[in-house]
Amino acid sequence: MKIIPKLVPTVVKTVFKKPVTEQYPYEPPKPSPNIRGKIVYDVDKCVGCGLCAIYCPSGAIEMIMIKEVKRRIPIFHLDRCMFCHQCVEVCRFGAITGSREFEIAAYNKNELKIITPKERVKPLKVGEKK
Amino acid sequence: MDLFKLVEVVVFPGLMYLVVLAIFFEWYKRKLVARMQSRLGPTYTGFRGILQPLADFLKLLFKEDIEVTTGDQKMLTLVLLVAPTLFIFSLFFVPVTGYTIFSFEGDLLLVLFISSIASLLLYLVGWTFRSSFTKAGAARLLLQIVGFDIAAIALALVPAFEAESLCIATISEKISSAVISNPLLLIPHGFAFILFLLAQQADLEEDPFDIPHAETELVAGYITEISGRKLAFLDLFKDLQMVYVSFFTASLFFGVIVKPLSAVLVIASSVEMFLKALLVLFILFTIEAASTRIRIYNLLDAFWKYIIPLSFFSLSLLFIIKALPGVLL
Amino acid sequence: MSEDNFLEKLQNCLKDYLVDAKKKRDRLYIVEVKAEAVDKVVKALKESFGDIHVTTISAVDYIEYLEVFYDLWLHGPKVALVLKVKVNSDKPELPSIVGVIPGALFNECEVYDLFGIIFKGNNHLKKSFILPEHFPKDYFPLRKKR
Amino acid sequence: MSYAVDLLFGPQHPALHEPERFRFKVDGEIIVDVDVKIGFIHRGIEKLAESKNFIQNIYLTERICGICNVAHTLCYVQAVEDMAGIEVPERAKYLRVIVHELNRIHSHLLILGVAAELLGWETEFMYLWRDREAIMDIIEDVTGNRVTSAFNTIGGVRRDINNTQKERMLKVLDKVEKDTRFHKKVLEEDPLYRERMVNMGVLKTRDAIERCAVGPTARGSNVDYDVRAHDPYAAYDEIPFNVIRYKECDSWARMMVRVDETLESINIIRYALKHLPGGEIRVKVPPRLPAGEGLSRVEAPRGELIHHVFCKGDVKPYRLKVRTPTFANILAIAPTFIGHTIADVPAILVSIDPCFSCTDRLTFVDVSSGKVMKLSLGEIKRMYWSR
Repeated sequence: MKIIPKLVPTVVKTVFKKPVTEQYPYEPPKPSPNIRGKIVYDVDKCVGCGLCAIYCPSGAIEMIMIKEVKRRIPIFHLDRCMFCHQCVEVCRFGAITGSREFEIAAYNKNELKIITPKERVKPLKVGEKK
Repeated sequence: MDLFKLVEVVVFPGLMYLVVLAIFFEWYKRKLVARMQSRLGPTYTGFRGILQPLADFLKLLFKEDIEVTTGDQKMLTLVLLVAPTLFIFSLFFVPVTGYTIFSFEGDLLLVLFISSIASLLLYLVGWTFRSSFTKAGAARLLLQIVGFDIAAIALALVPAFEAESLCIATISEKISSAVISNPLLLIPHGFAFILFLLAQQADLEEDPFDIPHAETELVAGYITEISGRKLAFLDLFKDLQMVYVSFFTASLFFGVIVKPLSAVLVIASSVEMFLKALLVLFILFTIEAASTRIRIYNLLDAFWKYIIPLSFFSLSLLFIIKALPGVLL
Repeated sequence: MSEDNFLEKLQNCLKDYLVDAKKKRDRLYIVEVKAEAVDKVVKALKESFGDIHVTTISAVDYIEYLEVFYDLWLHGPKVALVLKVKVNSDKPELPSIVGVIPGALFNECEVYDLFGIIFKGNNHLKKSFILPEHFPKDYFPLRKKR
Repeated sequence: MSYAVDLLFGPQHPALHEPERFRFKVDGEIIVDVDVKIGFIHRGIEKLAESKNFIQNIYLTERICGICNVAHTLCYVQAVEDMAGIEVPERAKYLRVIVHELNRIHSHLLILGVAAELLGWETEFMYLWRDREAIMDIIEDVTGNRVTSAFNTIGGVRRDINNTQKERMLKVLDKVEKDTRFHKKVLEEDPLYRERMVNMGVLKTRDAIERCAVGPTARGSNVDYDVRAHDPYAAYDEIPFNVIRYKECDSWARMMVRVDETLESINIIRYALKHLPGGEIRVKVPPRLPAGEGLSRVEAPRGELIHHVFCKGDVKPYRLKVRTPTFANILAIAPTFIGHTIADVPAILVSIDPCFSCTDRLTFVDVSSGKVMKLSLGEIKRMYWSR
C-alpha cells in the first residue's frame, strides 16, 4: 500500500467540489477595500510644490508651468505609474488621493494621462490657509 | 463488400464515430483533470467547452507548417498518416458498440501487435529529427515500450484464458459468465486488471509515465519539432489511442453484458461500453493527477522487476485455478 | 563562545595586521586591516573563531582609493564582522581568500568584474562574469568618474 | 570512446531576478561536468541606486525581486536606519515582522508548488497555489497590493492594521495552517515524490558551511544559521520561534525545511498579532541623511540577504551593495549535480529556489579533448551503434 500516491483520495474528492477559479472578465473581481489603485488628483487643493514629482520613483509625474496663472501643476502619466502611492503620502495638502480602481488598460498612452484643463487651474492666492 | 458493411466501417461504429469519441475523450480528460485540480477546464466553446478539442484540432490544421530542415519530413508525414489509421483499424476488432465489425479467432494477437507497431511509429517521429530533445525523448520512448509491452501482452492473455478464446468479441461475451461461474478467478482477474491499467498508462504516456515528453527536462520530448497539421494529427493519434486503450481494457476485463441483438439493444450496449470506457479512463486520470513523473530507470525497474513477474504470476495463478478442479476430481 | 570581550580577542588575534577596530552595534564590528594581509587575517580569524561565512565582498570607490569590504559572519561567537581594506585605485590588487573560504569565489569574481580589483591566487577571475559578454574590458561600471 | 552532450539549461527567464545558465556535460544521461554562468539580467540596480534619493530607492529595491520584495525593502530601510541612527517605533517593528512572515509563507508555498510542477505533479502544484491565494489576499488587504507591497518605509511602516483585519488574518491563518499540514503530510509520505527528491543533490554540512550556503539550502544541510535567530532584527528578539533544520542534506530536506518554516511563520504571525504593541507606526525622517555607513542583514525567504549602504551626507546613497541569497546558493549547489541524471536536474535546481528555463540546441563535445564537432545524422547514428 506504500506505493499508492498520497493524493488519490483528495483528487477523487475534489472532482465533486466547486472549482476555485475566478473567471475574471466574466465575473466581477473581488479586490480588498484597501488596495492601492489609480490616483485621483484634485487641482483645487494643489499648490504646485512638486514634492510628488521629486519623490515619484518611476518618474510618472511631470510638473508643467501654466503661464496664464504663473504656477506649476503636475501631469500624471499613469502608464509609468506603479501604484506605490508615495505621492499620496508626501502631498501635504491632500490634493492626491488613492482610489480602488485598477482596471485602467488602454489602447493609447495618451488616454492614461491625467491632464488638468488650463481653465480649471486658478491662480494661487498667497497667504491663503488651506 | 455490401453497402451495410461500408456504412459500418465509415460511419457507425467505424471511422466517424471513433473520431467523435476521440474528441469527446480529449474533452473528458481535460475537464476531469481540471476538476481534480479544482480548476474549470474548457468552458467557452460549445456546451461546457465540449467543442474545445475540435476547435484546437481545426486551428492546428490551418496553422503554418514549419518544416525543420534537419528532419526527414516525408517519413514524418507518412508516420503521422499511418499511425492514427492503425488504431482505427484495431478498433474494428474491439466491441465499441457491443459487437465488432470484423472478427476472427486470434484477432487479439493482431490487435496487440498493431498497437505495438503504433507505439514504435511514435519513436520514429522523434528519431527523424536532429535535435537533442527529440532524440532523447525518442530513446526514452523506446525504453518505455520495452518496459510495458511485454507486460501488456502477458496480461491481455489472462482474460483470454478465462474465456478460452483468442477472439476479442468472444472474450467480451464470455468473460462475465466465466468469472461468475468460478469466483476464484476474480483474484487473478482483478490482479491482472490493475497491472494492465498500469501498462496502458505507460502506453498513453500519462503521469507517472510521461517520461518521453517530460516538459521540464526535454521541453516536449519527441514532439518538440512538430507543429501545425502534423501536430494536429499527432494529437488525434494520442486521442485515438485513448479510445483504443479504454475500450480494449473495458471489453477484455468487463465484457459486454447487454447482447446487441436488435437496433435498440445496439444502442443500449454501446452506451454500456461507453460508460465502462469512461470508468477505465477515470481510473487512469486519477493516477495521472495524483502522481509525479518517475525516472526512466525507475520505470524499467518497476516493470521488469515487479510488473512483468507479477503478470506471469497472475497468469500461472489462473492456470492453477483452472486446472485445480480437474486434478482434484 | 559569547560576545563578551570579543573586541579584545579580536585585537589579540589580529594585532600584526590591525589598523582600526570598533564596535558599531550589538553583534556588528567594523575592522580595518592592512590590504596585503587579508588572506592571513581571514586565516587567523578562522583559526581562533571557527567557521566563517562570507556574506559578501564588495568595494566603494572613494576616488583617491578603493575601499574593499568583506562582510563576514563568524559562526563561533555569532557576530558579524565588516573587514575593510584600502586599495590603491590605480593598481588594485589584493590577496585572494578563496583558499581559506571556497564560498568567496563568486564574490571575488563579481568584484573583479565591477571594480577591476585583481585577487591574486584566484584562478577563476574573468571579465564578463556578471556583465554582458561584449562589455568593454577596461571599463569598470561601479567606479566613480574622476 | 566517451562522448558528452552539452545540454544547456537556461539562461532566460523573464519573471525572476537572477536567471542563470547551467551548461551540463552529459554522458548518456549522467552529468559529468557543470558550468555556471550568471548575470543574464544584470540590471545595474546598484549603480542606479546611486542616482536616486533614499525614498525612491525603497521602490527600486522592492523591484530587485518580486517574490521576496518585503525582505528587500525591509533590509534596505533597516540599513538606512542603521546609517542614520533612526529608532523605529515598537509597533512598526511588529508590523514589519508580520508582513515579512506573510511574504515568507507566500514565497515558500510558491516554490513548493513550482517544485511539484517541475516533477510533473501538476495537481499538487495547483493545490499549493490555490491555498497560497488566501495568503495573497491577506497581503493585499494589509499592504494594498498582492505582490509589491510597498509596506516598509524609512522610519517605520506605511499602513496600520485594525481589528477587523487582525481577525480576518487569524481566520485565514487557521485555514492556511490546516492546508499546510495536509501538504506536509503529502510531501513527506508520497512515495513518488520521495523517490524523486530523496538523496538528490546531497550537500554535506561541512560543504554547506565552506561554500557559504544560506537560508533553507543551508538549514536543509543541518547548518545552524538563521539571521532571524542569530542576528535578530525588527522584533525577532522578542518573538520565540524555532530554527528549522533537517539532517538529510538532500533536495527533499531543503523542501521540507520550507514546509516547516511556513508552519513556524504562521506561529510567529499569531504571536506578533497577539502581542502587537500600541503607539505610532512611523517616525518622520528628513530627506538629507548624515554621512556614514549602514548594514543590515535579513532572512529573506530564500536565505540571508544583505544591504550595505554608504552615504556622504546627501539625499542619495553614495553606494548601495545588495547580495541576494541565490547568488550564494548557486555556488554551493553547482557541484552536487555531478553524478546525477538529466531527469534529476530540475529536482536539484528547484531545491535552492532559483530561476531557470531550459531551451537550447546541442553541440557534441569530446570529453577528453573538449573539441566541438558538428555531426550529421548519419554520423551520430553510426557513433551510437559503435558504442
